[in-house]
Amino acid sequence: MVPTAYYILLSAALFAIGVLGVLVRRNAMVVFMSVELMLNAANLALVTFARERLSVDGQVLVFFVITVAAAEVAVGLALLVAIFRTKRTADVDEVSTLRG
Amino acid sequence: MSFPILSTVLWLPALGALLLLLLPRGADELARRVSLGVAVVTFLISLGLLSGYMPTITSGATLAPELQFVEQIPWLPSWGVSYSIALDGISLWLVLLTTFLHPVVVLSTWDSVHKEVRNFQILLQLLTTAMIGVFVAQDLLLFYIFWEFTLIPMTFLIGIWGGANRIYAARKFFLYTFAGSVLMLLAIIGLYVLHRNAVVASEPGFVGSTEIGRIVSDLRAGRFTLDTTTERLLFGAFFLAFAIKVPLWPFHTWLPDAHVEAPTAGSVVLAGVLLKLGSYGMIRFCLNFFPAASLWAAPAIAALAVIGIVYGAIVAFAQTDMKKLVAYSSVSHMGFIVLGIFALNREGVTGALLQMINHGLSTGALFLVVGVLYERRHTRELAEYGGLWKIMPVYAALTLLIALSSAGLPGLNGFIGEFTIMQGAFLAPDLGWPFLGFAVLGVVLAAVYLLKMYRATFMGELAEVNQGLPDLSRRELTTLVILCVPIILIGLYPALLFGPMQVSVGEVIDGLSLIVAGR
Amino acid sequence: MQPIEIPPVNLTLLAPVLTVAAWAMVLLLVDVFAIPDGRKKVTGYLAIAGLAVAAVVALPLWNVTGTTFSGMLLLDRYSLTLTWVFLLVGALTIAMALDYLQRQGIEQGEFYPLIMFAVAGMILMAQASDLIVIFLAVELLSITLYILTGFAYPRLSSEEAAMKYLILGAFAAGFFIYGIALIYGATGTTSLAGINAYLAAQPFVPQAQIMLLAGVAMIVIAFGFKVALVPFHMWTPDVYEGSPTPVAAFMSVGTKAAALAALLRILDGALLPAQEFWLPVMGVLAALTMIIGNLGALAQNNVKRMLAYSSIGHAGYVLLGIIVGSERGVEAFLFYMIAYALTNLGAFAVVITLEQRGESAWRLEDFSGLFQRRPLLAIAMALFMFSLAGVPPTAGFMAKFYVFTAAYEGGLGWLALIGVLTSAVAAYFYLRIVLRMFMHEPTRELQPELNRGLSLDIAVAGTLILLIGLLPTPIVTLVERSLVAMGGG
Amino acid sequence: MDLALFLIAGAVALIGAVAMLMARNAVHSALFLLLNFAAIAVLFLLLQSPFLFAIQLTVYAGAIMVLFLFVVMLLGAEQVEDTPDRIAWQRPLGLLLGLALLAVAVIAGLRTGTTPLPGGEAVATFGNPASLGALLFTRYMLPFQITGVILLIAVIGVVVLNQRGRQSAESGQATGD
Amino acid sequence: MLTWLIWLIPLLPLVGFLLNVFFIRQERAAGLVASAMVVASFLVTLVATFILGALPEEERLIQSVAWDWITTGSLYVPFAIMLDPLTAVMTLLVTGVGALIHIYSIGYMHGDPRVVRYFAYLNLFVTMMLFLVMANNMLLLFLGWEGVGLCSFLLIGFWFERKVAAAAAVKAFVVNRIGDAAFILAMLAIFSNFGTLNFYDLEHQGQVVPGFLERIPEIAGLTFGPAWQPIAIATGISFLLLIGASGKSAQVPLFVWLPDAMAGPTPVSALIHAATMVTAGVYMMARTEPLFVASPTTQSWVVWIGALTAFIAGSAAIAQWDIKRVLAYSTVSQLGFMVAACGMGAYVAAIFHLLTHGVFKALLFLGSGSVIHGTHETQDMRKMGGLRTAMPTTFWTYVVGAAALAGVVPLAGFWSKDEILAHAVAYGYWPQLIILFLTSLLTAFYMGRQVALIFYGQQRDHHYHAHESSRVMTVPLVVLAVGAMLAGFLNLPTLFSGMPAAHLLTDWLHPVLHEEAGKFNLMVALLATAGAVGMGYLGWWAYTSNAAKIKVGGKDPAYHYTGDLWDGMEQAWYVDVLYNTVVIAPFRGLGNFLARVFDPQGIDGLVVGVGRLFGWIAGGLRQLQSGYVRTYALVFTMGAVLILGFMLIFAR
Repeated sequence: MVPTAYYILLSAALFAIGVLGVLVRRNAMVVFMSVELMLNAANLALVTFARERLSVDGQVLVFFVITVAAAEVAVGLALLVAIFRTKRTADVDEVSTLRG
Repeated sequence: MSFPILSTVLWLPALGALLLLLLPRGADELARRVSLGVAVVTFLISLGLLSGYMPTITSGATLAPELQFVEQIPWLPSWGVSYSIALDGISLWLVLLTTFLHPVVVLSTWDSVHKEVRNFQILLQLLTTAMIGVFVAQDLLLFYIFWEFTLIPMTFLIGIWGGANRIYAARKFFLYTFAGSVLMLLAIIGLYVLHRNAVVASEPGFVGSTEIGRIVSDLRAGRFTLDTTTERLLFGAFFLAFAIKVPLWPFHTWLPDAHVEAPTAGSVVLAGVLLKLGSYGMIRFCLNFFPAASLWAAPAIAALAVIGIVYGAIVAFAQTDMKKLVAYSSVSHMGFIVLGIFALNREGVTGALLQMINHGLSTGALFLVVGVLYERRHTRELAEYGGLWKIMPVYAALTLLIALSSAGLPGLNGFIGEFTIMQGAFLAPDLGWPFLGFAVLGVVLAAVYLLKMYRATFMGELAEVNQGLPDLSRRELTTLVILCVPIILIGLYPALLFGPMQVSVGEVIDGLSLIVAGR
Repeated sequence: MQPIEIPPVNLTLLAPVLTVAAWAMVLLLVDVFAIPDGRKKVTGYLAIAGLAVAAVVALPLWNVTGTTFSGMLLLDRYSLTLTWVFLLVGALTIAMALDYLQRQGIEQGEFYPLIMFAVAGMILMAQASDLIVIFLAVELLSITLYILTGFAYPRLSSEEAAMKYLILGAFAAGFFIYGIALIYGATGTTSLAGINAYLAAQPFVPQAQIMLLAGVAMIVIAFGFKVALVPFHMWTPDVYEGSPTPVAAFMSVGTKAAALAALLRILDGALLPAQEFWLPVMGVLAALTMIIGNLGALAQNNVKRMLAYSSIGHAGYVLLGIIVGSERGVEAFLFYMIAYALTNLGAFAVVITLEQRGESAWRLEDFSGLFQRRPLLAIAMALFMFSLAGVPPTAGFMAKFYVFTAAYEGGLGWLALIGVLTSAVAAYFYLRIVLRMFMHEPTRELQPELNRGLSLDIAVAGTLILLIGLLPTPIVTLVERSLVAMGGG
Repeated sequence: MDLALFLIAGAVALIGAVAMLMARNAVHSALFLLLNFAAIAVLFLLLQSPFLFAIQLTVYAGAIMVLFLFVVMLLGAEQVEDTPDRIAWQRPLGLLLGLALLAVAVIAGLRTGTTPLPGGEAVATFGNPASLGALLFTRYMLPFQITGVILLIAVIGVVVLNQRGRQSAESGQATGD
Repeated sequence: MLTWLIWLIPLLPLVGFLLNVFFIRQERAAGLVASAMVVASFLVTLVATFILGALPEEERLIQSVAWDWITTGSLYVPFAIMLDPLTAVMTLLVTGVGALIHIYSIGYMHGDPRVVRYFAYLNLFVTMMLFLVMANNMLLLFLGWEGVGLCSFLLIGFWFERKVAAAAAVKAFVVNRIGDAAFILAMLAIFSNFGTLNFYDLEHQGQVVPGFLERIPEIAGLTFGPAWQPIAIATGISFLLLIGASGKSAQVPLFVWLPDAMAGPTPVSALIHAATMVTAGVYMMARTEPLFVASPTTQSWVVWIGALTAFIAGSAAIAQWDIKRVLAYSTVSQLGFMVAACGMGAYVAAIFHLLTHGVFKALLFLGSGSVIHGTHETQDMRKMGGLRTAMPTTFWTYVVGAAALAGVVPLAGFWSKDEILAHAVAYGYWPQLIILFLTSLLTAFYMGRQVALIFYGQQRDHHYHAHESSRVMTVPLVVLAVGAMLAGFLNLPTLFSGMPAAHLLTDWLHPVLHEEAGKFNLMVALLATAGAVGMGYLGWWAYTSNAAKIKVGGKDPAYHYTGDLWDGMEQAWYVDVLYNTVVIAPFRGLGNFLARVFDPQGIDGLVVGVGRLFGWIAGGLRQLQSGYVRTYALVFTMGAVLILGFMLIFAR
């Protein structure tokens, strides 16, 4: 069997990549994708622990996470579309009038 | 429960403020009269305090109970906080000073306040309640609330009715003093918690108490002890707040700004009473709660006080603006008061208390005096005046009297206080000669700067522009004369004031001497 | 295949949240079908009514304590008190929005149900006793807020704010869920009681609990975002500035209170045995929050942003009550939240009165001479500012006194010290507004608009602040009673 | 066998993630992310959660990613990063932080030790849809309901956020007339 | 009876003061009331003195407490006055001379618009002076001490429109304050060491309040502590008192205010700055004599200061043109004599000289006032000359006064000065004796010069028409002239013991000062008389024969011989200049530096700087708030990494 730690490390790596994506990418779409990646990494961890403990709770949690992720993405994309209409850009750096 | 006379005195001005609130905004004259009425009634009732307090003094010089007119109503019972007010010999005269100056100040607004009169009166009344509250509160939290609340009306008085740079001055006043007192809040909390933790050991179920008397008695009885470091830290926090309020050198820089910009009435209250809150706090809290730390810090504080005496005097001398001059003279005089307090003996502390009253009367009167000229010419530059003695003889005479009282001429009030303070400092084992040398220099310099001011305004040739200045109006005359009466009275018969102080100050000093004995 | 047996559910314990959520759903329909455009205020009134009903419904629950939904939800006095706070916050927010939306031309009936949903989310956060419920409640609240933030359509800043909030919110959610995963991995449960039991079962050895600690850290980070603790605070000023002012007000008090309420349950309920780990972390966060929040406000000329920074600073103060982990601390937290909620709502309400259609009036200069135009408004604002600064005799002072006492008692004297020092710094910018209003001449013509809803808000807030400041006993008693039978772990 | 599968799927997941990060074109990113999701789904399968495997593929790959692609295409926002980066200094810092996060994970992992998954075979029903469903409707009844509300709100949100665009357009026309 | 009677003495003038301040608006009434009150006070004093004299010697101390003044802690000071022989002498002088000067003032101040105020001040002055001399404790003495200072300020600055007068008034008060500061310190020290400020034991409310003068022997006999301690205490206190006396009695180095004080009305100069106030220092030293006697160190200082003052002022008097400045420097010089006498232990001689000087110097001042009055406010002697025909009464009385001052037998000055010189010889104060002797020669010289300049030769300036003063002014002159002739017989030396009232003063003061009557020294007497007559004649001769050389605004003929030395004398050896450069200018500089630089920029700069610092940090934080959501995420992540990093450290 593959040790739990391998999975967790993998999930951590994915999480880190997701974080990195938020930090360096300017395309709002890609930023959203990176967030999704983070959530997925968490899901992987949850499932791993569920398997380790042989309790299904972890898997149920994943179910909720996915739902929430979907809801967030939906709102996010709606917002993006709304912004795009006036501002014609999906570059998050362009949306920076509020500052100081 | 008998008639709560102390609460009446305390809250009457606040009620007066409410009453004023009901008046229409434009009714200036009416507002002034109502305000004056409230002030006079407050003062008259407060005289009841005096007559109520005194008999026990005359019956047996040392047997008077320390606290009188005690009123105690639970306020936050689960914390042991109560609405607890009372008078003792330390606060008696300060309360009377406040109520005495109150009508005087209101009277002076006829001439010095011309816009938003009603609101001015409201703030004045609120301020009075807050200041009385500080003096009578026997509960730490209550004390702190009154203490901080004084800032608000005063800030507005300076900021709305002040001179050209009023907003800066108001801001500085508020922030400086506020910053000073936040640490005190922490110290109050610390004291409260430490006290509760200490007492709960012997008294299970004790919820804590912010009652000043309770904490002091526990400290004296040894039920509640503070280790040296803690005591010094707490002392420092309290002291800083008071030192800024006093203001002790080098925390004084807010004072000239505040005074110069404040309207006359504001300056009078500020100098007359507000500064006393600090020195009062030093006696009531620093000495009572932290005797050992007070002893420890006394030489250093006395040194600051003495520096303040001389420094304030020198800087006052160099001023060309009358109000600034008087403001810096306050720094000098308040230095005397702090010196007296930290002489840590009866002579010093009673002298300081008396000097608080004196300073309130004299410096308050000096600000009124400056205000008189300011209202006529709208300048306070010394160079603008000269020779006024000729056309304003009554004014000149009263000014001279007041200036001399401030300079400490024997026979007037200032001297008694200064002398007693210096005697106290001389008798204090930790102070003595070097301090006295400088303090006495302050006495000399007081004459120098006050006479400089007097000479520049009243002597010499009368300038063309000042030819037509009228002498004091009836109202101005009344205001100043009212102040001059106690100035002379105290100078000749200070025993009247000293009497009631003895027991209360004695208690404080006894607390200190316990420490000295243990040292 | 076995039939699924649905466990018994005690809906009584859920009554407030059910009322709010159900009312909101019904209101959505009513709004769409029964209320014509331009008269959407009716929806608002109905929403307020719903919140009031919920508050009444909650009344008989005062003496009820219990869990339901397999222990995922907990009703106790603590949550009930908070529930009332949230309901009040919601109602006051709606009251101030009624006219605002119309004036800004962004009136849409959905606004009010959304606020109600948010309130429901907050109540859930206070009642939740399982990490997953907390997570979902947070998301419920957050998604609602994303929408509400982006509500002021023609203003791009509103959408920008929503976007920033959403990106960072989702980012934080990632941390949150990862933290839950790690805790689940370490303890095998997500229930607060379960986690507590796990920790209580053995002596706490940090070396053996890295996974749990990492999870705690991640959750702390996520909550740090929600509560706007430094350094997770940076969204706050931008989002507050961009969002419609009532929403900013709502967020500044409601979200904060809800998130802190849940955080309190997690830290003081479930993770108390691990306090030695999270206390230094939270302590430093609290210190940084107090310092940076207040310093940030110092440089602001934009009052709305200033209030945002100030809300950051205040989060730091409240945090003291939470992390100290004592009863007094929890009381202090509740008291502070009540005082702060009233004060901040009032302050924002005043800001709203100055906002005209199409232009923001948030510059400090816009407050100049307010006293001459609207004396009462200025006095109320001054009261709010003094309360925020912690000057007696206002509720804000008593609240500060409460938390600092709690902190000092709990051995967090150094944080109390930072607290008092930063509140001295904070006095500067609060005072600035006061001075502006009373002592400066007006710089431009700006007629504040005061309607019924706002007046009500300001009057209620002002009166209560003063009352609590002078007679804190009822509230103190309330928060003290709130602790009786507080469960959660 | 398991290990090999894990390594392959893991590698694919990582490659997908990194590629998503690197891709200049948002559409490519989406596709790489899809690859990553798929790989994770495989891992789910390895971890005996077939139901989640299915969900992952349908909801993520099928719904969310399509939504992404749709929006990207709709907005034509494939390449928005042609302009120079105004805060380029952030890139190395971000990388550093990412690495730091990873390092923390590795160190923490090493500390915890590499406990293998429990050797015992899971019961056959472990992770099957039925058991999940059962839990969902019993223990997780409340969260389940909440997710429902969340989705409802999301719907409202989408409507609110895009409906008034139309409204204002209309009103704009009205005022324009 | 005496206990209440003596209260009348100071209270009568006080009543006059109050009446004048509050009720009287008329010149005539003011003068009459004021004079009447002082005269009444004088009469009461006489009565009291006679009653006192009737008592046995050891009971000649009447004390009367009005009320408790300061009572706090250990500090107890009654508001109480006393009458003893020394006080009686001083009181008689004050009220007697005071009454004459009041009467004189009616004429002198006639027509002045503020004359009511003038009399009020004068009455107040007498009150304060009486409190000074009658006080039974240091503190009340100090009240009078500063009170007379105040009146001096008011009267010097009476014509406050004149810048010179205003400056002189302030200068007088301030310089006096320096002395007063030392006085305060002395009082503090006295109280700290003796526990009381009363001079003598006082029975009050059944308790005995000790007097410190009677405890000095106890201190001197202290057995514990190092042997120098009691002496050190006495030295410290008496030295401080000496400084105090230097201020009030215009001794080196604090004498500079007195010549300037002549800016006031001339009767004021006579009363305050010659006869009474300035002698307060001498009185005080006599009163606290046991303290001084206990400290040889201080005593030697006292002698030297007195002698130096006498000489410096005497030499300065020679070179003055202003009629009053001559007299002012002369006063300083004579005060130096008194102080020196005190230092030598000849307290009775000092008091004696004080008395006689009070009389003849008042006479001289009033005479000069008469001259000034008669010459329409002319004070520059270069504008005078030949006035003896125009104002004969003034001339003759003036000559009497001048001769008395110069020490011509048998006028008052001779006897008192001679007693001092004889004492110096008897106790071997040789260097001081020589200085004092030289000074007495100078005295005779400048008086001769003055008489010559004023009354002889031709009137050098004709802008005025000289005339004799009115009766109300000349009568006091005559009375004082008689006094100047007779006062010396109050205290004849032992040689004349057979005569009536020989060494009357010494005997009278014996209960207080415990001195034996002075011996007559023929050698000294002869030398002094010869010197006085000789130098007086020389001065007269030099300035009558050179009268033609004296021009209005011109130099003195003697300048031709002495050169710059004359300038030095005219400037009183540049002491004022020294003060200006060493004290006043640096003080102003310091004040300006502190007020304009250090306070606003140093201290306040620090305060404001703290505020600025916060603002600066806040500005920096604002920069970080860049508006880029990615930056926010970056900071977020940083925080996260730090927390996780801490976790690793924590779980190590």
